[in-house]
Amino acid sequence: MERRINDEASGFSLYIPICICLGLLSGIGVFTFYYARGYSYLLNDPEICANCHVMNNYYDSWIKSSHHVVAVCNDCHTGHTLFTKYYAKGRNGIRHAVAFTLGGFHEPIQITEFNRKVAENNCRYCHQEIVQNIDANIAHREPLQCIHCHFNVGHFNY
Amino acid sequence: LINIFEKQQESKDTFFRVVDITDDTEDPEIWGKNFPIQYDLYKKTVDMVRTRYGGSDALPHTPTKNDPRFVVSQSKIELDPRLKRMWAGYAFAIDFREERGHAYMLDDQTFTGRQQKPQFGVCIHCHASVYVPYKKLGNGDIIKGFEKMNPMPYKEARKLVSHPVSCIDCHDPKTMQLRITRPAFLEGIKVLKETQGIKNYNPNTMATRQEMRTFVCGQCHVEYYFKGDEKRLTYPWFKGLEADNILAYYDEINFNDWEHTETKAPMLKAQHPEFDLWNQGIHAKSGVACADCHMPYTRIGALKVSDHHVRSPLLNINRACQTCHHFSEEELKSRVERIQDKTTEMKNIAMDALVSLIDDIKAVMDKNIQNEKLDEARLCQRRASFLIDFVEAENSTGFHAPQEAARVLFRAMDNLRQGQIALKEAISIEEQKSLTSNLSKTQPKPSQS
Amino acid sequence: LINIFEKQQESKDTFFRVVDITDDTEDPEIWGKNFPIQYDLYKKTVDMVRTRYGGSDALPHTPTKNDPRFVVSQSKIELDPRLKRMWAGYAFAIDFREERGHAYMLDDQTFTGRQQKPQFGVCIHCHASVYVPYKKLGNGDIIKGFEKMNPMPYKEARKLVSHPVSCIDCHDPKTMQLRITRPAFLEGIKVLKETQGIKNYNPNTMATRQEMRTFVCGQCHVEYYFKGDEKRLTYPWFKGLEADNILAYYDEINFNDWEHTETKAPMLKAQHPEFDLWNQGIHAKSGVACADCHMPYTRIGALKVSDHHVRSPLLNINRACQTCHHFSEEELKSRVERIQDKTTEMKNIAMDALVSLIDDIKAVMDKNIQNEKLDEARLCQRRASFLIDFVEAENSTGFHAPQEAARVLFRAMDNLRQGQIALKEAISIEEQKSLTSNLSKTQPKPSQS
Ligand code: HEC
Ligand code: HEC
Ligand code: HEC
Ligand code: HEC
Ligand code: HEC
Ligand code: HEC
Ligand code: HEC
Ligand code: HEC
Ligand code: HEC
Ligand code: HEC
Ligand code: HEC
Ligand code: HEC
Ligand code: HEC
Ligand code: HEC
Ligand SMILES: [Ca+2]
Ligand SMILES: [Ca+2]
Repeated sequence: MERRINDEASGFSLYIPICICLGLLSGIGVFTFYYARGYSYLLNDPEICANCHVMNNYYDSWIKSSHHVVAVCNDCHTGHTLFTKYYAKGRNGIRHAVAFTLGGFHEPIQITEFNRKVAENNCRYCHQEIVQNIDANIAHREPLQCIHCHFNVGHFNY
Repeated sequence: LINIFEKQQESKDTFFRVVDITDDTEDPEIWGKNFPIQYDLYKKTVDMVRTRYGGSDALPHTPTKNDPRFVVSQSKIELDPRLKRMWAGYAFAIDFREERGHAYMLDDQTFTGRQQKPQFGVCIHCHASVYVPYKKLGNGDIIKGFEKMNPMPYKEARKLVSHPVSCIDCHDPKTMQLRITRPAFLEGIKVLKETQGIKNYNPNTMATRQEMRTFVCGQCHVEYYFKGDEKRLTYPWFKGLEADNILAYYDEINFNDWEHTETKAPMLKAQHPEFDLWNQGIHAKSGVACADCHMPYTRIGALKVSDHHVRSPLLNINRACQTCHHFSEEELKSRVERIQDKTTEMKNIAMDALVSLIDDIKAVMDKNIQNEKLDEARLCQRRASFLIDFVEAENSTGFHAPQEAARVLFRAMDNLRQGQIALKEAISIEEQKSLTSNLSKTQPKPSQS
Repeated sequence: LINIFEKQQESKDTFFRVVDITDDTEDPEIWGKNFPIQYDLYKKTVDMVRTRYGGSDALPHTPTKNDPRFVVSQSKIELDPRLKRMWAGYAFAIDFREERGHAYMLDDQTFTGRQQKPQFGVCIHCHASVYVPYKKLGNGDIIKGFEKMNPMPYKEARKLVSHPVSCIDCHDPKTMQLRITRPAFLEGIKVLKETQGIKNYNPNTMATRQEMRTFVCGQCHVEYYFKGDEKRLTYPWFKGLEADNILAYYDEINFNDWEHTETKAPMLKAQHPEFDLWNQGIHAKSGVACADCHMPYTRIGALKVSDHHVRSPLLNINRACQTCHHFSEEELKSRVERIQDKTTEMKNIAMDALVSLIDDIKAVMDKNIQNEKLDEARLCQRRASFLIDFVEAENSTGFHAPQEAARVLFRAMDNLRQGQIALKEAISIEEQKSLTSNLSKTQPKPSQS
C-alpha cells in the first residue's frame, strides 16, 4: 500500500531546518514567525493551532474525537522529551508559518514521515503498556503502523 | 507578506448581494455578480481534458450550415464500429460522441447528427436551463410547461431556451439551497419511494442536504424513456433502479425504442444511468454524493467553495478523493483504472458475443427459417443489448458500482448464451418440419384421391 | 537526539518464559505455558457457528469404523447436487463438506470420504503441524522431508504427524516472529516474484511484518496441484495469481485432474484460492492482511493480543472491521452479505448453465457424433468448470475481491456460450457428412462396378 505521506523532510535530516530556522530568526523571518503565529507551536493550547484556518478542520474534529479529553495537539505532534518537544515545535512552527505565508503546500495536508513517527511514538508513549505485547514482544525489522488501523483517533483527516 | 493580511481578511467576509436575484433570473452571469467564485468555476466547464476512459478530447471541426461547431469530442461509434451494428436502424448509429462539460450541453444536442431524425421538445428537459421557460410556458406551473414542451417539434421548443444548465436549475435564488426543478425527477423519485413504501415523496421538502447533493444530478444523469404520444419524459423506476428491474418494466409494458434493421428484434436503448448505477455501489451506501466527488470543496483563499467546474474527479484527485482516502494520487488513479480496465475487458467480450449473435440470427433468417425459437433468440438479443448498453452508456466505466456493473454484463452474457441455444433449436425444429413434409410428399394424401 | 524513537527498542521480552521452547517443540500445549492467552484462544477454533455463507454447522454423526467423528459440518454436495455432476468421476463427488475451524483440519482430512480413493502424504502439508516431522524425516532439512513425505501412501505418512497446524508452523520459537515453514509456499512465492522481476525472493528475510501477516495464511489457503510422480506439491503461479493465469498455465503444461465420466472432458479442480483471490481485491491493495480481519487484536486485561481464534470475521465484526470502518455492525454485515448474495446469484446461474452444457454434450455423443467441434465443446466445459470452481471453492463467497470474482464467473459464462456454439457446429458438420454419404450411396461407386 502507498500511504499518503509527505515525502518531504525524511525523518532524520534534522540539522538543515535548524540552521534555516536560525537564519529565519532575523529580518522577515521574525515577522512571519510572529505575525503568522508560528509561535503557536511553542504553546500548548489547541485553540492556538486553530489560529490558522487550515488547521480548523483538525481542531473541529479533534473536539469530537475520542482523544480530546486526554490529548491536545502537541501530545501527539511534538515529542515527549524536552528536546524533541521544542525541536519539533520549532521545526514545524517555522515550516508551517512559512508554508502558510507563501502558500503552495499540498492539500489536503499530508503529515511528513518525520511527524508521523513523532505521532506514533506518542501513541506508544501513552499506550506503552497495552501495546508492548504486540509491539515489543514480536521482534521484526519494523513495528506495525498504529495508523494502519487507527487512522483517525485524534481527528479526521482532510 | 500582503498575502497574510489578505488571508486573515478573507476568513471573515461573507458575500454581499451586489444584484438582486429573483425566481426568474435565468442568466448565470447575473448570479455571477453575487457569487463570482462559483461563476468563474462554472464557466470552466468548457475545458476539454482526457482521462483514460473519461473526460473528452477536443477535436477540431469545420463548421457547416447544419453544424457550426468549431470543436467536438471524439465519436464513439467511429472508435468502436460494433456500436453501429448494435444500434442498426436507430439514431445513435448516425452520431454518438463522448460527453463533455456542461457548457456544451445545449449546442451538442442542437447540432448532433441524431437531429436528422425528428426529435422533440422533451429532449430539452436535460440540456438547457428550462426552469424559467417551463414557468412561462405553463403560466407559472412548471409541470404544465413541461407537458406543453415535451411534444413540440425540437426546433420550435429550442427557440424557448437560451442557456445550458444554470444556477436557477439547481438553486433556490432566495436561500441558495439546492432545489429540484425537473418534473421527470420529481415524478420518478415519487414512484421509486412508493415501491419502498413511502407515500407522496417530495425531495424539496423531505430530502436531507446530503441527498440533495446527489438528487440535483439525478435530475438528468439517469436512464429514461418517452411515454405515449404526449412524449412524457419518464424515469422507469416502477420496479426499482437496477438494470434488471428496468428491463423487467420495459418488457412488462412491452416498450420498444426501435426495431433492429438486421434481425427485426424489438430493441431497447439505455442512456447514461449514472444515478441508477451509483445507487448500487458502496459509495452510495456510505452516503457519498455526486457532488462530493464531482464538485468537491476547494479552498479559495480562506473560503471553502464547491468546485462548480463539474468534471472527472481524476482531474482533481486530491480534493475529490484524498479527503476520504489516505493514499497517493497515483495509487487512487490506478485503483480507478484497474476497475475500469476490468469493466472494459468484459464489455469488449460481450460486444463481440452480441455481434456474433446478430450474425447468427441473420444466418438463420437467410435459411427462411421462421419459428417461435427464432423469436426467442430475438428476445435474447433485445435483453443482452440493453444490459450491455446499460454499462456502455454509464459514464464511469463501472467505477460507480464495480461488482454490479460486472453482474449486469454477466446477465447479458447469459442471454447471449440462451440466444445461441434458441437458434440451435430453431434449426432442429425446422429439420423436423422438412423431414415430415418430405414424408407426407411421398404418400398420396386422401384429399388427392 | 539519535534516539527520539528509542521507545520502540525498549522493553522487549516482557513476558516471562515459564518453559523453554525450542525449534523442536511441536506440542502447542507446551507453548501455551508461555503464552496462555493465545493458547486459550487457539483452542477455541473447535467452535462451530454458522453465518449466512460461512462458518459451519455442527451436525451429529454416528461414528463408524472408518469415520469415528461425532460431529461433522454440512455436506456441500448434498446441499447442491449440481456439484456431483460438475465433478462426476472425481473424489470430490463422493464427499465435500463446508470447512470449519483449524482444530479439525487433521481429523477431517483423515476421515473424509475422499480417502476411498488412494491419497498421498503430500496432503498433510496443509493439514497438520509438519515442521518438526519434515525436519526429522529430512535429517534437519525440511525440503528433503517434504520431498520424502509427498509420495508416501497417506496412511503411512499420517503416522508421522500428531497435531493440527500449531504454533511452530507460524512462529519462530526464539523471537516469536512470524516464519514461513511451508516448502510449497517458499517455492511458489519465489516463482511469483520472479515473474515480477525479483530474484531469489525469500519471505523470511525479505517480507515486511505486515506482509507476513498474510503469508503465513497463504501457506495453505491457495490453489495447488501435484507435479509428476514424485507428487511434488506445487502452487501454479508461473504466469501470475489470477484465475486466467492459472488456467493458462494448466492448459500449457496440459495438466488434468481427471476425466469427466459423462462427457470424457479433461477436467481441472480448483481448491480454496483465498490468497489468490484476496490479492486481486481492494483490501490487498490497501495492505490489509488476513490476520487484520481473521485474527484482529483483542483486548485481554491490559494487553492487546491477536485473536488466535481464527474464524469468520462476521462473528467478530467490531474488532475485525470497525477500527477501520466506522459503520454499525448491522451495516457492515449487510455490506458483506450484499456482495455475497450477488456472487451467489451469478454462481447459481453459471452452475445451471454448466449442467446444461454437460447434458447437451452427452446428447450429441448419444447421436454418435464425433468430431473436432465436440472436442472444442469439451475444452469449453473444462475451462468453464475450473473458473466457476475457482469462485465456488474460494471461501469468502466473493468478498475478498467482489469485482474480480464476478469477472471470473463472466469468463466462465463466455466459455459456456462458446461450448453451445461448438455443439451447434458439431451437429451441422455431421449433417454435411451424412448428406454427402447419402448422395454417394445413391450413385453406384466405380469400385462396385
Ligand atoms: C501559521 C499557521 C499554522 C499554525 C498556527 C499551525 N499550523 Fe499546522 N500547518 C500549517 C500549514 C500551512 C501546514 C501545511 C504545511 C505542509 O504541508 O507543508 C500545516 C501542517 C501541519 C501538519 C502536517 C504536516 C507536517 O509537517 O507533518 C501537522 C501535523 C500540523 N500542521 C500540526 C499543527 C499543530 C499541532 C499546531 C499547533 C501546535 C499547528 N499545526 C499550528 C499551518 C499552521
Ligand atoms: C491522538 C493523537 C492526535 C491528536 C490529539 C491530534 N492529532 Fe493530528 N494527527 C495524528 C496522526 C496519527 C496523524 C496522521 C494521520 C494519517 O496520516 O492518517 C495526524 C495528522 C495531522 C495533520 C496532517 C493531516 C494528515 O492527514 O496527515 C494535521 C494538520 C494535524 N494532525 C493537526 C492536528 C491538530 C491541529 C490537532 C489538535 C486540534 C491534532 N492534530 C491533534 C494524531 C493526533
Ligand atoms: C497523551 C496521551 C495519549 C496519546 C499521545 C495517545 N493516546 Fe490514545 N488514548 C489515551 C487515553 C488516556 C485513552 C483512553 C480514553 C478513552 O478511552 O476514550 C486513549 C484511547 C485510545 C483508544 C481507544 C479509544 C478509541 O479511540 O478507539 C485508541 C484506539 C487509542 N487511544 C489509540 C491511540 C493512537 C493510535 C495514538 C497515536 C496516534 C494515541 N492513542 C495517542 C491517551 C493517549
Ligand atoms: C492490525 C490493526 C491494528 C494495529 C496495527 C494497531 N491496532 Fe490498536 N487496536 C486494534 C483493534 C482491532 C482494537 C480493538 C481491540 C478490542 O476492542 O478488544 C485495538 C485497540 C487499541 C486500543 C484500545 C484498547 C481498549 O479497548 O482500551 C489502543 C489504546 C490501541 N489499540 C493502540 C494501538 C497502538 C498505540 C498501536 C500501534 C503501536 C496500535 N493500536 C496498532 C487494531 C490495531
Ligand atoms: C466516489 C466518487 C464518485 C461519486 C460519488 C460519483 N462519481 Fe461519477 N465518477 C467518478 C469517477 C472516478 C469517474 C471516472 C472518471 C473518468 O473515467 O475520468 C466518474 C465518472 C462520471 C461521469 C463521466 C465523467 C467523464 O469525465 O466522462 C459522469 C457523467 C458521472 N461520473 C456522474 C456522476 C453522478 C451523476 C453521480 C451521482 C449519482 C456520480 N457521478 C457519483 C467518481 C464518482
Ligand atoms: C440539466 C441536466 C443536467 C444536470 C442537472 C446535471 N448534468 Fe451533468 N451533464 C448533462 C449533460 C447533457 C452533459 C453532457 C454535455 C455534453 O456532452 O455536451 C453532462 C455532462 C456531465 C459530465 C461529463 C463531463 C465531461 O468532461 O465528460 C459530468 C462529470 C457531469 N455531467 C456531472 C454532473 C454532476 C455531478 C451533476 C450534479 C452536481 C450534474 N452533472 C448535473 C446534464 C446535466
Ligand atoms: C433524462 C435526461 C436527458 C434527456 C431527456 C436527454 N438527454 Fe441527452 N444527455 C443527457 C446526459 C446526462 C448526457 C451526458 C452523458 C452521456 O452523454 O452519456 C447527454 C448527452 C447528450 C449528447 C452528447 C453525447 C452524445 O450522445 O453524442 C447529445 C448529442 C444528446 N445528449 C442529445 C439528446 C437528444 C437528441 C435527446 C432527445 C432525444 C436527449 N439528449 C435527451 C441527458 C439527457
Ligand atoms: C448542476 C447543479 C448546479 C449548478 C448548475 C450550480 N450549482 Fe451551485 N451548488 C451546487 C451544489 C451541489 C452545491 C453544494 C450545495 C450544498 O452543499 O448543500 C452548490 C453550492 C453553491 C453555493 C454555496 C457555497 C458553495 O460553494 O458550496 C453557491 C453560492 C452556489 N452554488 C452558486 C452557484 C452559482 C452562482 C451558479 C451558477 C453560475 C451555480 N451555483 C450553479 C450545484 C449547482
Ligand atoms: C466522502 C467520502 C469519500 C469520497 C469523497 C470518496 N470515497 Fe471512496 N470510499 C468511501 C467509503 C466510505 C468507501 C467504502 C469503504 C470504506 O468504508 O472505506 C469507499 C470505497 C472506495 C473504493 C473501494 C470500493 C470499490 O468500489 O472498489 C475505492 C476504489 C474508492 N472508494 C475510490 C475512491 C475515489 C477514486 C474517489 C474519488 C474520485 C473516492 N473514492 C471518493 C468514501 C469516499
Ligand atoms: C478485509 C477483511 C478480510 C481480509 C483481509 C481477508 N478476509 Fe477472509 N473473509 C472475510 C470475510 C468478511 C469473509 C466471509 C465470512 C463469512 O461468510 O462468514 C471471509 C471468509 C474467509 C474464509 C471462509 C471462512 C468461513 O467462515 O467459512 C476463509 C478460509 C478466509 N476468509 C481466509 C482468508 C485468507 C487466507 C486471507 C488472506 C489471504 C483473508 N481471508 C483475508 C474478510 C477478510
Ligand atoms: C497448515 C495449513 C493452514 C494454515 C497455515 C492456515 N490455515 Fe486456515 N485452514 C486450514 C484448513 C485445512 C482448514 C479447514 C479445516 C477443516 O475444515 O477441518 C482451515 C480453515 C480456516 C478457516 C475456516 C474456519 C471456519 O469456521 O470455516 C478460516 C477463516 C481460516 N482457515 C483462516 C486462516 C488464516 C487467517 C490463517 C493465517 C493466520 C490460516 N487460516 C492459516 C489450513 C490452514
Ligand atoms: C495447499 C494446501 C492444501 C493441500 C495440499 C490439501 N488441503 Fe485440504 N484443505 C486446505 C484448506 C485451506 C482447507 C479449508 C478450505 C476449504 O475447505 O475450502 C482444506 C479443507 C479440506 C477438507 C475439509 C473440507 C472438505 O473438502 O470436505 C478436507 C476433507 C480436505 N481438505 C482434505 C484434503 C485431502 C484429502 C488432500 C490431499 C488430496 C488435501 N486436503 C490437500 C488446504 C489443503
Ligand atoms: C496460523 C498461524 C498461527 C498459528 C498457528 C499461531 N499463531 Fe501466534 N500469531 C499469528 C499471527 C498472524 C500473529 C500476529 C503477528 C504480528 O502481528 O506480527 C501472531 C502473534 C502471536 C504472538 C504475539 C502477540 C500477539 O498476540 O500478537 C504470540 C505470543 C503468539 N502469536 C503465540 C502463539 C501461540 C502460543 C500459538 C499456539 C498455541 C500460536 N501463536 C499459533 C499466527 C499464528
Ligand atoms: C486495516 C484496515 C481495514 C480492515 C480491518 C477492514 N477494512 Fe474494509 N477496507 C479498508 C480499505 C482501506 C478499503 C478501501 C477503500 C478505502 O480506502 O476506504 C476497504 C474497503 C472495504 C469495502 C468496499 C470495497 C469492496 O470490496 O466492496 C468493504 C465492503 C469493506 N472494506 C468491508 C470490510 C469488512 C466487512 C471488514 C471486516 C471483515 C473490513 N472491511 C476490514 C480497510 C480495512
Ligand atoms: Ca466525458
Ligand atoms: Ca466454513
